[in-house]
Amino acid sequence: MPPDANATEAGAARAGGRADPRCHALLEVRDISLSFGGVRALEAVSFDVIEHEVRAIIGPNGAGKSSMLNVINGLYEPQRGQIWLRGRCFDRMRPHEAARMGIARTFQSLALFGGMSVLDNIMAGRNLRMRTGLLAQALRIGPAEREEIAHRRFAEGVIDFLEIQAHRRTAVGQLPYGLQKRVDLGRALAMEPSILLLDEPTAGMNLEEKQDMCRFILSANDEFGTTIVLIEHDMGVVMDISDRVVVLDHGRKIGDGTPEQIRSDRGVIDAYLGVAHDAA
Amino acid sequence: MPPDSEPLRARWPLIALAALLGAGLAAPLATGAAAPGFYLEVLLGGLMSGVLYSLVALGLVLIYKSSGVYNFAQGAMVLLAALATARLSEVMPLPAAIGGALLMMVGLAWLVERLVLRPLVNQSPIVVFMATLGILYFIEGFGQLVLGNDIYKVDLGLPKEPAIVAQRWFDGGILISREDLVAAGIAAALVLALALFFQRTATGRALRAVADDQQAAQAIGIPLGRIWFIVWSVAGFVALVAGLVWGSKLGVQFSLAEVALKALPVVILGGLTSVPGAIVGGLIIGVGEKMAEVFLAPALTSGLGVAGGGVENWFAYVLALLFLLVRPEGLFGERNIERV
Amino acid sequence: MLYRENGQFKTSYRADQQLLPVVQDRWLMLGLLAFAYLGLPLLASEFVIRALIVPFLILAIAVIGLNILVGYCGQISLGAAAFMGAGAYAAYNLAVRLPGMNFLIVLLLAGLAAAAVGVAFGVPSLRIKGLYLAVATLAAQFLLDWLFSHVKWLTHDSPSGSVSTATIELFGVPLQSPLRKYFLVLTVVCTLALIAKNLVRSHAGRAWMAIRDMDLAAEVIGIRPLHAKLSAFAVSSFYAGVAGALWGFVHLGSWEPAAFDIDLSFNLLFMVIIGGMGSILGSFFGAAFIVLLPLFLNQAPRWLGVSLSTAAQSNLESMIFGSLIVFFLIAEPRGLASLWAKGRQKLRIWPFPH
Amino acid sequence: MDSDLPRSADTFPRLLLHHEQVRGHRVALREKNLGIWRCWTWREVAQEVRELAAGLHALGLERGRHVAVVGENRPRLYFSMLAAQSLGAVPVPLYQDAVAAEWVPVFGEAQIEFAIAEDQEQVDKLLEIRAQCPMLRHILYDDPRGLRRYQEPGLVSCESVSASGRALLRQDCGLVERHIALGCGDDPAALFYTSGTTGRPKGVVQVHAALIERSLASTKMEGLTDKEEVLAYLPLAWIGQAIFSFAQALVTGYAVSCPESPSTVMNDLREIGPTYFFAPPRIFEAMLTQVMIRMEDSGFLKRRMFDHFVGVARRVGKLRLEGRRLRLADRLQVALGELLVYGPVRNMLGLSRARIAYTAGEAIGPDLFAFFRSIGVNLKQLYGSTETAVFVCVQPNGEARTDTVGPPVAGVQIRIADNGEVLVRSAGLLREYYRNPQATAQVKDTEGWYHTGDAGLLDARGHLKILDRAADVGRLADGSLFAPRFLENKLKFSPYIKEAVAFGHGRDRVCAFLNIDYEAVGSWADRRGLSYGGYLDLVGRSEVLDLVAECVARVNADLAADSQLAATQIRRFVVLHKELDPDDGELTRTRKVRRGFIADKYCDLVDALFEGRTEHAVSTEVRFEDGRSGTVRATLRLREASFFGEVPDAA
Repeated sequence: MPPDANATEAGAARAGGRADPRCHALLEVRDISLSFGGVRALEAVSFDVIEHEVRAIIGPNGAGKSSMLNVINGLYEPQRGQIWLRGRCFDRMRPHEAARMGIARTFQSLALFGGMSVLDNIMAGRNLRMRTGLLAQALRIGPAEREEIAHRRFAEGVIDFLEIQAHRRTAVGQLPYGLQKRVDLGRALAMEPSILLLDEPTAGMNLEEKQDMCRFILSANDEFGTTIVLIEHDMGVVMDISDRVVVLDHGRKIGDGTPEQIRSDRGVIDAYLGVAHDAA
Repeated sequence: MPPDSEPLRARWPLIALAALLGAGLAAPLATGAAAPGFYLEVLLGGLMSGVLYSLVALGLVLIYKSSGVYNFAQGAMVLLAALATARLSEVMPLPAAIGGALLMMVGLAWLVERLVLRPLVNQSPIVVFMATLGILYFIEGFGQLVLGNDIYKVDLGLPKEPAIVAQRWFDGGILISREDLVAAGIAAALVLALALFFQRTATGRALRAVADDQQAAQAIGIPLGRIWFIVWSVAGFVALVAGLVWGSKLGVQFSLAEVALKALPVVILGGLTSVPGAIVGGLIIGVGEKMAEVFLAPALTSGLGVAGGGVENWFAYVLALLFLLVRPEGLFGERNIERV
Repeated sequence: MLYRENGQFKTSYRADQQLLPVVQDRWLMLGLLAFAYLGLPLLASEFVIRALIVPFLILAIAVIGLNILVGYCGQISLGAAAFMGAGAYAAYNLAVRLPGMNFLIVLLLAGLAAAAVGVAFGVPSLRIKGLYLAVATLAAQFLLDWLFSHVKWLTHDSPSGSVSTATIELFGVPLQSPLRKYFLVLTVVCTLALIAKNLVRSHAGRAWMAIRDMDLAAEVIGIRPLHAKLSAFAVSSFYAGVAGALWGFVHLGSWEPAAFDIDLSFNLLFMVIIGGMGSILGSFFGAAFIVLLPLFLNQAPRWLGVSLSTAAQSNLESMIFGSLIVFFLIAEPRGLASLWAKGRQKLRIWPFPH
Repeated sequence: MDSDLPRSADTFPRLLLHHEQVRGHRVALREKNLGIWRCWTWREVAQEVRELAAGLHALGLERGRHVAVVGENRPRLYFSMLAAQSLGAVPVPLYQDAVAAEWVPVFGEAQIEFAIAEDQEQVDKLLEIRAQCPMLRHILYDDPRGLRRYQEPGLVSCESVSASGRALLRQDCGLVERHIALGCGDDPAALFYTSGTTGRPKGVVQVHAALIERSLASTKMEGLTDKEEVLAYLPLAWIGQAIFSFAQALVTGYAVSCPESPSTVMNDLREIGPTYFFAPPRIFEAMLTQVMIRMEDSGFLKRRMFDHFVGVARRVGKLRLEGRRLRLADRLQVALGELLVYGPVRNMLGLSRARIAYTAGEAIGPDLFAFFRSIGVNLKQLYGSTETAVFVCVQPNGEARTDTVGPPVAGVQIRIADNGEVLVRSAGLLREYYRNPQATAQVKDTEGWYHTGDAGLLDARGHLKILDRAADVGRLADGSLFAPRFLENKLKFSPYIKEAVAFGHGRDRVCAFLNIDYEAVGSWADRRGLSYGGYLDLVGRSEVLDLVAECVARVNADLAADSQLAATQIRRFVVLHKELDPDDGELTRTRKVRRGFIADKYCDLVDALFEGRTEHAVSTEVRFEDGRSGTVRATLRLREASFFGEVPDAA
């Protein structure tokens, strides 16, 4: 599933970002600040994401990790700072803009479409690319059906990739938690994103499920070249699969580097890993 | 919580609303210069009927505050209470009749809590809302089946003959219905009582807690069931008062149930969670309707060649709708919030 | 029990995505259609067709429309009747002002007119949700009601404010007999039902359901709330409009502004709830149920040997409606349709429970 | 159909070309992929095979060489087998669930240079053993997922091989046909490694002619046509699957379907609804267990109805077998049952369309057999082995008794040796054990009789009755006959007992090891609100032991009814602390118990049983899927089973 370049380019054009030759990273956030009713969630946070890497964001609860993702894909609008995507600058994203520009995400607390089957959930991830008009759909004449079939084939590819063939027709509500997480990932992958934001993809999973999920994330990154930004609490997972790590604490960036560097970083250990150890 | 600087609100609806209200008041003022008395009368008349809307709206707000349920059946409850009093008063002294009616409302509250709210706990608000639609139908049917569906009278012994005041300033003075004055008084008293109830009593505080956060309230061991029962009883009481006032003014009849339909825009305007909002909203709607009826309708007729009149049927809603676009949370309501 | 699905394997997506993938269901549907077109006209009396079947079918159209809005897209509407009205008056005006226009085209245009109105009142749905949206739709209800009764132009200056229609002609064939009307309505219903089914199983439908189930996630995967909601309003009102036109021309013949008042709106909503939110089939169940219930209530007392005044009848009726609504919301939130679905599933995996 | 094939079509590649001619547009293969069933017509199959063959030729695959084929049933693997045969090479299907080490001797013995693997999993295993098997030069894979980054020498995708083949064919389109022309019926068609019940695997060389001749015989007997539907869901390495989804498909020209994934087999079975079905008893056991579990969860009335009609069916089944006419009442009952139970259950199991269903591989529990026949599945016993190209005896329609395997199929001679061993002579016999003359000599005597190693006898109607492995049939100390397999099957019919091993030869009484069926007993426990932490814990529960004791008691009661077997009732049993597992060598790859092996491995547990001790501590090495190994320790409770005095035949 190579990301559909022209779709994302077109998206960028539509979103009307300003070009910037200086910016090389695929995605870069520059001193983003965000606050809710006086509560500071993010304070001048900056980091970049390079094409094809797995970038982890870690930090204790309430460090502003989820808020960061929400800023990146436009659910929140930061008060200050910009988001640079493919060298174009945005003061804020709009969720569906972000989607059009190839940013997909999964949610910490499941946000599947409970009333729909696994297949439909994943097909919904294709909606972005489905263009036939109402009338054509209503009559289900040629183009509409052809389009439906083409995207069905793609969705089936995702289902096959995630090894959930046996549950194709089940309503997502009836699936065990671990599988629902997989479907959530599947819906995101169905968008053929160039950047995939994962909000605690392995939260609440048992060891086996975690291993599966990591496998899927890595091979998504590997086979489709999807760039991945993930929030994760399980340090084992983070250290295993991420190329570079950003550490947030109370809305500030307190560390940034390879897993090794992070593991040895004094400040990080005090602020976070220490906490984690206590917790563990 | 959404960030402070959420997408800039389109300001035009606000301006439009301001313009509309301005026109609504200014145009009459022009005429008012000629006959200020008449203008004031209309204004007062509006305020008075507004008070009655407020009475119904109060019940709505109570229930919404404590259970997040918009009770579409409030109007039916008003009708039921009034009917009960009217029919009972035929066979027993008024106070007893009122007591009986009150008992009935409490019984109703109990049934609703048992048969509707409890089974529907944790359902989406819209589902419960539709359920209250069901309750509305049920009560209407039941009330009229058991208590009859003619027009009945309740006589609270309110002074019927109007008073003429302020002759000193206006020739011919201004006509005021004493009845309405009393009604306004009652409304004021009721609001005061409720305010006290909420602020002072333990139950009241519990209610506020529930209103703020149901889960939390449950966690600290506030029995939701009991709370709802109480709230619906109180709402029933408010409905009774409203029913009596309206009943004595217009006679007890089916049309009372329609009042609820007016109460909806009222609370939207005032804010679903605010008692004062209910009052203010009621007054605005009341006045607005009267104004529209008196000044807008003729304008429409002359302007568009539309048979004016009946404007009050939709005015409240269109006003509320316009208002929604500017301030969905209403004048006094808290904004409801989404978290990702 | 009656299902034998061995050997019904699909070798193409087209086959896999067809409307009724299971052979037995296809036969059932064929049987149903055959009965509707051949059996019923022979069996049912003119009265039954005129007084029951035709209104049931017309309402079914409106309910399908409302279901698309409420059941599929999750946008509550208490103004469905008003949009029916819009269709009806649009059709009336077309008929009187452009005589001789093909009735099917009239229907189409009526639907489009209603759709336009619907979209206009759907715009607020972009900023407000749930109960607040209900207010918007109620506003539509009351405002339109008022327009119907007060704007002379709409009623072609009829003094009483009520309008009456001439007999419909279709391709030169006058549709006077209930039977002919029945065939017209039946055909329209089938077509629109099929179209609705197609819509809800293609990406428009998925967008609606996504918005209904989890609007934030929907936006995140690139579904535009604007498009999704407004298209739902448009389609929904289109159906309402067509239904309205049929209701006026075929069922009522002549009507007063009150014909499309809020009670009808509520009834339509009840049909959706009882029939099953988010189910086209359910729309038919709901409509049938609410059309038949009064009839039943008329008969029931007689069987019990009790006689009731008409007033008592109607009161009893609304009591039962009320209770049923609450009952369904509690016991079977997805309505009769889900009962049917469960039954069917049981038959498919019989004798096993799961 | 045309079972009268042209003389010339005496090898599988030629059969392929034949079908390409006569039914080129009919479907030959199906695979559920991406949610729908992809189809290959005979013409397309032939083309795929040509290209792959040409590609293999280009890689240097030569006549008589061996090609390993490992993986689930995938069309590509079938293509590759045909491709290899086209070049005169010999495919060696291997069990895809085996641990790599088990393959090493095979690769060494058969000098395998080419291996064709399904996916990354198999490729990894092949690469793992490459060090020990230097001659393994080329590894082809079907599914490229996860293999992009692999840089191993000689690792290529079937896709690319076919591509190069295509290129080659453009210059020389007749290439493959020429090679096919070189072959003849006496060439080896495939090398099947039998996971013999004892000792190291032996490679059975089967020639084209043998397989074709046997397939043809059965096709004629059953009147199979090219309209049959077959689901290929068992390991290709097993002769059974090879016959039904390869040899016989190529002889008869029917369509073979490959399931989407192992996890969806039951569903795919339901979709395809094969007309010609084949399974070893354990599959039928699994099916029955499924039925029983689900019925237990269903409502009281349904359960009653189910039991009633199954009862009716069994009764009527007996009457039918005895050729009696049915009373009208029974007819009606059966009709009703067909509507309410038999039909639906068949549909749920995917057997609605099954004209013929075979059970083979080992004796089937009589009750199990009876059940499937009673719900209207034409289940028949089939006797045969890898060495005999399966078809030795088949029960004719309407003569399916539980205690026989039917008369010899056309073209088979049967003799019972003095020691009771069954001897077979037919055109379907193996040529030899590959590079193992003395083993060959052991089983194939100078007159060409094959010694099956099964003890049996021919009954009055000429039906063969198999008692047990000739080696295993023993006698208790008191001289009464002891047929362990027979007892084990009886035990295993209980939905709660998965495996059983009976001991008693030369002893004074019979004792047994049992494995519970985790799924069945698990849900049984759940229904009773019995909490348990995993297999070991469950096994330890006295409630569970009681449950098992009941099952054993029921078996004993049955045995008591038969004077010859009464003595062999199970007196004592133990529920093992771990499931018997091929990976630990306790079962064969076809899941037959290795009684001897187990007896040695657990000798002290056996002694404990016979010495009448009530507890015994064990600790066993186990190997997990991923190859890691660990030890399981437990203290097992040994239980007495209720014994029944002989019941007078009057009863």
